[in-house]
Amino acid sequence: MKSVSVEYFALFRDRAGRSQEVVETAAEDALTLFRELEHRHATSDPRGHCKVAINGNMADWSDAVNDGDTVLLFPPVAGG
Amino acid sequence: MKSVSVEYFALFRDRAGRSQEVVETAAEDALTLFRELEHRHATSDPRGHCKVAINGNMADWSDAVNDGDTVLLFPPVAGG
Amino acid sequence: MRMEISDKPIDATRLRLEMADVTAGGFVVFEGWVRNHNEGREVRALEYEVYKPLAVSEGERIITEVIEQTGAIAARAVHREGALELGDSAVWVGVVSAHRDEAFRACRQIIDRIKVELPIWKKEHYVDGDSGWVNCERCAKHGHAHAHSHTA
Amino acid sequence: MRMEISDKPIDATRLRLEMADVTAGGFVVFEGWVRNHNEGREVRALEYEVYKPLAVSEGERIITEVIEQTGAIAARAVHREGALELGDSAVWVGVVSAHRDEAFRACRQIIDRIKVELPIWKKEHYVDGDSGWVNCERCAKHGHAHAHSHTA
Repeated sequence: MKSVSVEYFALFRDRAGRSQEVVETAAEDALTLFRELEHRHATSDPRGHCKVAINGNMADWSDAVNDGDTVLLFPPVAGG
Repeated sequence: MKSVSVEYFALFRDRAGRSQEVVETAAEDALTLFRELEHRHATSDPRGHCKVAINGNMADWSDAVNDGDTVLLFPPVAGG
Repeated sequence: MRMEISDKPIDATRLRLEMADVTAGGFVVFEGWVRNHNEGREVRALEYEVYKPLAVSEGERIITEVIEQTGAIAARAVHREGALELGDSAVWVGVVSAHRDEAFRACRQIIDRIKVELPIWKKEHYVDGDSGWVNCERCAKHGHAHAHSHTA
Repeated sequence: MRMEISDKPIDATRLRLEMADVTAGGFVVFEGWVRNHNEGREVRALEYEVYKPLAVSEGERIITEVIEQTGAIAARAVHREGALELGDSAVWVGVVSAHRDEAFRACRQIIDRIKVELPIWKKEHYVDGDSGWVNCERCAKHGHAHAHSHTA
């Protein structure tokens, strides 16, 4: 098991009732971690419209999640 | 023969050495009149890039020219 | 920085002056204004949440890529964060170029990409008292107890 | 009037404020600036000759047609006449619309048509002392004693 800091934004934060938490996970990649946290963000599949950043950089859902990482979960964006 | 007031603009005025003159002509249409005045504006064929206005409105080169008309001869435009 | 996130009103006059360039023949600006309706609902105000570090770095990347692809001379963009009122400018994108075609294309590409690539979220407050995150329904395919409602 | 010919500097700040509209979500502006070079020659200044009655009426017609075709909410254009210096704004076109696509398309169509349909002529003054009407060579296919020269 690894320890990962997860941050929720906008709609995800409202749904999760928190902006940040540390989770213990065995997830190998961001997509698996996202699905483990469905009880927080209430979204079954992030691909297409949601985004993820790991340790300050935009990432792919297939990117590895390592012990100590900070993972930012972004619901669909709507700038402009 | 009819009497037509002709006005020259920009390059045409510079070439003609005048901004306006009254000409006596038998020309039936604007294109024929334009060609009769080639010694003024130095352009053999106006179609495509030059424009003509008759009595205050944009006109076609095939439009009739009548006694007393005012004909404005516009070299290729370059706004903007 | 060519990409700016601001919690103050956008000063279009100052931005225009700062882009002045005697080698440039064309200047195209896009502004997105807060309007009083969206998808059939009356809007009273809105707020933007921005994850600033990545909004700025992704915005810089977009501007660099678009300038390279279009041949424009320079481009800048400003996006608001926080609370906005009707009529406020939410986003400003300006591009200067030698000829107008590059400026039109670059400005359009930058605003199109800002809207879908930057971590920015918009919450609308409606005249009927309801509020909601815009476009979130694209992601949330199934219902959830905490989900807000778009209908009052 | 939505089409204006002006012998005074274009006041982009005032024009922008006058187009404010809380039903509009997108605002696109094009400005044409006097640049210091054209077709390989160093430009010092330029002047526009405008046949005002038809420039205004044709401009109004263009704006009406483009608004109809694109569905934009409103559009305005201002073109300078007389002497201009480097960096001056020679033309300003602003369009507001519900969504950005109409505003971009309408603004582009209006400036494209202003450049080829209005009776406006541009004379460039070059750093080398020469001057010439821009684009006249498209019309004048043969030489003439009175023809100006584009090369010094």
